[in-house]
Amino acid sequence: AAETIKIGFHAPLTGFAASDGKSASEGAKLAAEQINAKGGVNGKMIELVIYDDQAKPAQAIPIANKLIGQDKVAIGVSGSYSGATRSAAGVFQEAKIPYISAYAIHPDITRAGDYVFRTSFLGEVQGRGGAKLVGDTLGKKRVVMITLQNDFGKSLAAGFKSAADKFGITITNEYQYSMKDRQFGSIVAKVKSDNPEAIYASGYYFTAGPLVKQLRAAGVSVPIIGQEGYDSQKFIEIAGDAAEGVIITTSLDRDSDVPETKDFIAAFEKKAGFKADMVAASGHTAIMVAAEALKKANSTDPRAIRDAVAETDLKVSTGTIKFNKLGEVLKAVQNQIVKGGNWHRHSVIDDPELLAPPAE
Amino acid sequence: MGIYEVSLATIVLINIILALGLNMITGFCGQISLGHAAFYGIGAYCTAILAKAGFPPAVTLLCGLILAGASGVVVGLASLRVREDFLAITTMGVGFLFLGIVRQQEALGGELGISSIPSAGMSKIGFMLFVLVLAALAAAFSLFIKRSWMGFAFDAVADDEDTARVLGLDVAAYKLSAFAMGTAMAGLAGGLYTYFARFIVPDDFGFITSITVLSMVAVGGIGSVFGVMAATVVLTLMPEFFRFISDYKLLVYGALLFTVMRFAPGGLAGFLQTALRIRKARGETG
Amino acid sequence: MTAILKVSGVTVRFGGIHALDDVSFEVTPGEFVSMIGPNGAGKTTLIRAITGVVQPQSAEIRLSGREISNLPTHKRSRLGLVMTHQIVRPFHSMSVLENVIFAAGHGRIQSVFGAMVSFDLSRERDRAMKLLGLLGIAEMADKSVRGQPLGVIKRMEVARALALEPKLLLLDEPLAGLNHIEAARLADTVADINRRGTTIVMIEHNLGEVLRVSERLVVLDNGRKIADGNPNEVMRNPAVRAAYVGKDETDAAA
Amino acid sequence: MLRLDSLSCGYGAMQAVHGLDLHVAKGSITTLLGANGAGKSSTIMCIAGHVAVHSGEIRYKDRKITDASPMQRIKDGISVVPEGRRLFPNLTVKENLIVGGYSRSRDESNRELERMLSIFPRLEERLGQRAGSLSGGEQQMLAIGRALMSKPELLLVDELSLGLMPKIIDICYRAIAELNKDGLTIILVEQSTHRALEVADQVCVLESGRTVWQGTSDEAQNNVKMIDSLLGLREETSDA
Amino acid sequence: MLYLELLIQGIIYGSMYAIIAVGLTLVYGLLRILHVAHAGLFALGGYLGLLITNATGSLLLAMPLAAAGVGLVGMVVYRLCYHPILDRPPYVALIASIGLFIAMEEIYRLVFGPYGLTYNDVPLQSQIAFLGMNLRTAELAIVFGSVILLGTLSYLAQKTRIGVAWKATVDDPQMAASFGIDPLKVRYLNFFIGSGLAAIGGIFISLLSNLVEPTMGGVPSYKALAIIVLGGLGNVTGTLIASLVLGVVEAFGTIYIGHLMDRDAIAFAFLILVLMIRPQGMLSGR
Ligand SMILES: Nc1ncnc2c1ncn2[C@@H]1O[C@H](COP(=O)(O)OP(=O)(O)OP(=O)(O)O)[C@@H](O)[C@H]1O
Ligand SMILES: Nc1ncnc2c1ncn2[C@@H]1O[C@H](COP(=O)(O)OP(=O)(O)OP(=O)(O)O)[C@@H](O)[C@H]1O
Ligand SMILES: [Mg+2]
Ligand SMILES: [Mg+2]
Repeated sequence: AAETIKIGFHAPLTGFAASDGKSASEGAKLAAEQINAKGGVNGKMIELVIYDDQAKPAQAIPIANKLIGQDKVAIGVSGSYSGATRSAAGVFQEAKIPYISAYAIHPDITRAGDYVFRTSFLGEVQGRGGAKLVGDTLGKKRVVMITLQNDFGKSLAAGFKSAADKFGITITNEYQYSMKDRQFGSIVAKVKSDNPEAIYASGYYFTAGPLVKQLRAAGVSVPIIGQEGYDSQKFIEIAGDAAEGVIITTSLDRDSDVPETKDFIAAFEKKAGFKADMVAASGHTAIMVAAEALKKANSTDPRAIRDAVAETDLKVSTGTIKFNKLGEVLKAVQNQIVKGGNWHRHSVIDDPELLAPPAE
Repeated sequence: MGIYEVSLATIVLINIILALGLNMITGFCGQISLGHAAFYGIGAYCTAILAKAGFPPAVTLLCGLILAGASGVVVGLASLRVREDFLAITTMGVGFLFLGIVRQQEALGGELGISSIPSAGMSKIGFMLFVLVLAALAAAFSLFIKRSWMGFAFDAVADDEDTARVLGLDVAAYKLSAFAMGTAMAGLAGGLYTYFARFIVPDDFGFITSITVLSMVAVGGIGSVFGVMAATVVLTLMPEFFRFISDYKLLVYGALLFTVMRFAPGGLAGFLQTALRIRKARGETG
Repeated sequence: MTAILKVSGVTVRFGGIHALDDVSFEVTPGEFVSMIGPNGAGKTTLIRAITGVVQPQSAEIRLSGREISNLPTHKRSRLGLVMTHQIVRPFHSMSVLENVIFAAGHGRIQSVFGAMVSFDLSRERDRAMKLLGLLGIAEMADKSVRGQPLGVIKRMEVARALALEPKLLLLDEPLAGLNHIEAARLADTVADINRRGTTIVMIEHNLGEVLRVSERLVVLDNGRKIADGNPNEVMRNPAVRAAYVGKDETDAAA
Repeated sequence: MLRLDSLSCGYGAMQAVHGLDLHVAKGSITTLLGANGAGKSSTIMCIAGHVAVHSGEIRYKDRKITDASPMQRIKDGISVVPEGRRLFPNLTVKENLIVGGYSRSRDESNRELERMLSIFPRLEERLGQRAGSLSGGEQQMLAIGRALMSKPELLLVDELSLGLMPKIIDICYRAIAELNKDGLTIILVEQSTHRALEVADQVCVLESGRTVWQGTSDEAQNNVKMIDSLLGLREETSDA
Repeated sequence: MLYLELLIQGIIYGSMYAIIAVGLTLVYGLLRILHVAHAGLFALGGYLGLLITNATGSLLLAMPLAAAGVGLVGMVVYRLCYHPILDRPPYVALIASIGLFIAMEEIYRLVFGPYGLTYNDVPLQSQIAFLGMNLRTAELAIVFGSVILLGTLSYLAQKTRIGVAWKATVDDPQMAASFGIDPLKVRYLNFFIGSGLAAIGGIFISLLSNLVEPTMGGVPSYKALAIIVLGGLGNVTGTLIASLVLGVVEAFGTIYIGHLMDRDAIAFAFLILVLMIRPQGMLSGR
């Protein structure tokens, strides 16, 4: 076979996060196919080396070492959650191989060093976006938070709280639930008695679907604001009619006119057989960015590739990717709303100051 | 050895210390524990915090070991009150409680864990050798205990603690020492893991980890030091062997765990013993 | 002479059942006391209370003058107060010999740290073998306890108790499950042990052997002591005969 | 009624009984004697279907039952008081008795229950107590009562008088004699030789899993010395 | 008002727990196996119930069909997995069971996909006003369904000869056989009923969340163990009470001390507390 360039990719293909792992890797594979169909990178085909990390930090370390030491990948991409991504980031940084995180939200990931980048929002940034959406766009001031107890939920909550004042929001109460919960009866009962103007609830589609369904069933009718964790057709399937009107902050705009986004949404559904979600788009984006950097660097030197990644300026399905000094991306937040059983554009938050990621 | 192999070897050795700790409690003394990961976690968090405060590895590891051992004694007190399956579930509860509390402690990094932990000041290979020495010590210590009168007393407690008591054994003291020694080893393993990963989150020390360690002990053959070590090597590396079948990896792992218990319930040690006995019997008749 | 064991006011209740009701008795050093009484009279419960396996509602128990009712079982055992089980409780995972060796090593396992640093068990092995020989089960020494006939395990229990070098040995129906020849032998062995200085309290329904070897008889009925004294006198007590004795032994005792 | 033809049985590779021949007539009482470990209990449990037959045959009412399950055997009328009693410790006294009569209809079982309680009034006082917490003797009474609940035709009793006080032993022997008069066939393992010889029609002495003496109880009464020396055998070898 | 509402939510949680845990109690009581794979059967119940409902449009048909199907699978699990290792120490079966559970989850993922399935049209969602609250029919169905099923079961266990036969088999299967009880039949029946209950639990839960996922057994896998221990291990009534109490504790706990520890930790803190006071569980079974 012709010589290939290897891109390392790890995602939770089994275990509790397997669904996100599947979306991310399908997105990544689609990107690789599209690139190879166009002749690859500088005449070489790219090859994805995909490993399952079960979203476990302890598993991600040997995987990162294997990708670097045995598979000799040119660049690594994480399609996994923050824990696994953080531990792998350390290994890549130490080996000085560039590494891109597709959708993990933990702030420390890029702080591992100058070889680590992220093509998605930080949790805190998105939380701030959420605050603007609630307080400014929707004009709701008395808010109850329902926070998912993991790094994703916690950093969203921190971001939301930090910007709440700025938009005149008072947080009347905050409840926490864990990743495994699907039954929210008691939280729902309490929220009902709190009688807020809006609910800011973090979660993934598999927790948010039941949560929203149960809130609505109990007669809570105020706006519910979510984030990219909701961003999946599955959320609408689970919550059914209750999903109508739910608004989220995310990075994939379903009604986009941008060709990259439109192409991706169509191509993904064709390839995978189900509708694209944010995670899939993120996996796709990260591979696109990696491939573009490999093309520009046109070298096997990790340093050159790193520099090429740092200089990225690429239009992809989730927007235009440009990195700051720390390796964080700066882009607009897409607000989507459920209407008629599908995600549609609600509004866009493009406030560079509010959305500025940390630079060190 | 490439970096991949070194990292695997290190994690295997850490797990050996961890599993030998549980073997002390469950294998030797017969007190089933489903919460071993909590002590692993206590050692890890203690080490991480001290290391970030600037203490050298010798100090941090020792503190982790002592803190875990002391907590082990506290949980051991529960073993004086509840027995067998009640104890199994109580220790499981201790695991969940530890995790639940750590998750909500911002001082311990909460859900985000602790990162940027300083290195142990050794090269990767150097660190592996360091862990190797400690693992060898742990194994030697286990063998030493097993052969001593203490091991004999543990056997008696594991078999029938009421009778042991009637025969003049201070059962409580022995149970507590088993917990203290076993959890201290877990604490040491946790500290080593901290220096290895240099980033820890609560989930590293969850129920799954406890179960994994217990299966190392059970697959190895409860109480058998060499069996447990062999099983630890196999079970730690198994996910790596099966990487190529990504999608089926966990299925194969689960099925294998089941199969070993189903067809070789004495674990590897029991399996080897049976095999040897058959060979011996054959030798005698032949 | 001061009593080696002085029990007063032992009361044990299980829910509504009064198993023991204010029982008192004394044992002087070197004595061989047998305890009899109808089934369910509370004999087993009494020695379990003495060794601390059962928690009495009230009791005063003195061993050589020292109050021990607040000590845990293992401490009482170390003071020389040892019992065997009516329903056998061997360590199933060990051989017959190991069961006894373990008891013989009671000195080594007293402190956890002592136990950690001692390895040698040849002395204990010798003693254990001697005891098994004494009880006539030396040839079973290396067999696993599992599957041993009841008679062997019963004697193993006695050997194990002796290995603890008791001052006062409480035996719960040691002769049950032995045929009359074996029973006679074991009774002789026990009497012999007694002659060498160990005080013995033996619960037994085998009246023939009881009357043959013991010096004193205590009778419990319905949780109360109803007689205490010289065996032949006790057996003539009508209350005892009414509660306990069948037609055969009536003749035998008469 | 029951025939054992060169029966060998044991546990795994270990053989406990070697080529035992025994004929038990209907309505008779047979006593098995022997030193510790002679194989008495093993024989009993083998007839009850709990010990694996290695070779030989068990015939009951002229049918081969060598391979029948314990469930089958109790339906055919074989009931057992096992060594160590083997009560259901967490069941109450009453429940233990109900299990004893499980192979009979509910009405029959209730009738038997009344009868048992009249034989052992002590059990009536303890009906609701956990069997495991009964005293040793009470447990023995329950074990006997439980076995009789199924109205057996052949009763296997391992150590009838174990742990019982003399008075109750009398009651038990009287009950046994009465049942025997009503046609119950009994195989008895007993340690107290002279009690056993009194009631038995036939005596069989075992040693290391083999029959070493067999005869009627009258013959046995006349050979007490010889039987005693057989019973002591194990002791002598071990003393040597 | 709020308290009443929380109490009712607690009872709903409790009923769900009860129906899963009672099934597990049956298995545990009989075999002393910590049958973790029960949670795998629970998930299978969810899948079958949902698939049949989607195919036929009738939940009423799906319930018994799924229960019977899963019941049969339960019997197969017993025969293939537990029957051969019954005489082994309990941890052997525990590890085998965990292996089996992992494998089951993976099979669901591979067969039904990782994203989970939803109802075409979720049944029993109509609202019922009750003391000023909006309850869904499904929530009431859960409470009443559990009461009826468990009441029947509890009657069977305590008042009938079958119940006595069951308890006798628990204590000593060999002797039970000697009195005409077929232990194998009792065990099959037990696994059938227990697994059937698990299946119904799986369907109930899916009605509230409209989601059946491969990992949905995760929570019951350990929480059900905690409940049966709380209830006194092997005690059906105790399990019922423990389920309800734990449901209520969680309902209030998540609201009022949720910032201190998560739901699991609350449950287990409660468990440890109870066990330290009553080492034999709330109602002791043995
Ligand atoms: N844990 C318990 N719970 C309830 N009752 C009990 C318990 N232990 C013993 N008993 C009752 O207490 C009484 C005394 O029992 P104990 O075992 O002391 O009798 P014993 O004199 O040794 O009789 P035996 O000669 O039959 O062995 C019995 O009636 C028994 O049923
Ligand atoms: N479960 C078992 N496993 C292995 N061997 C056994 C088992 N039960 C009994 N044996 C062996 O079988 C032989 C016969 O034992 P058995 O119990 O039949 O003797 P017994 O005549 O009833 O003795 P005892 O008078 O002590 O009750 C003994 O050597 C014993 O060690
Ligand atoms: Mg007694
Ligand atoms: Mg016997």
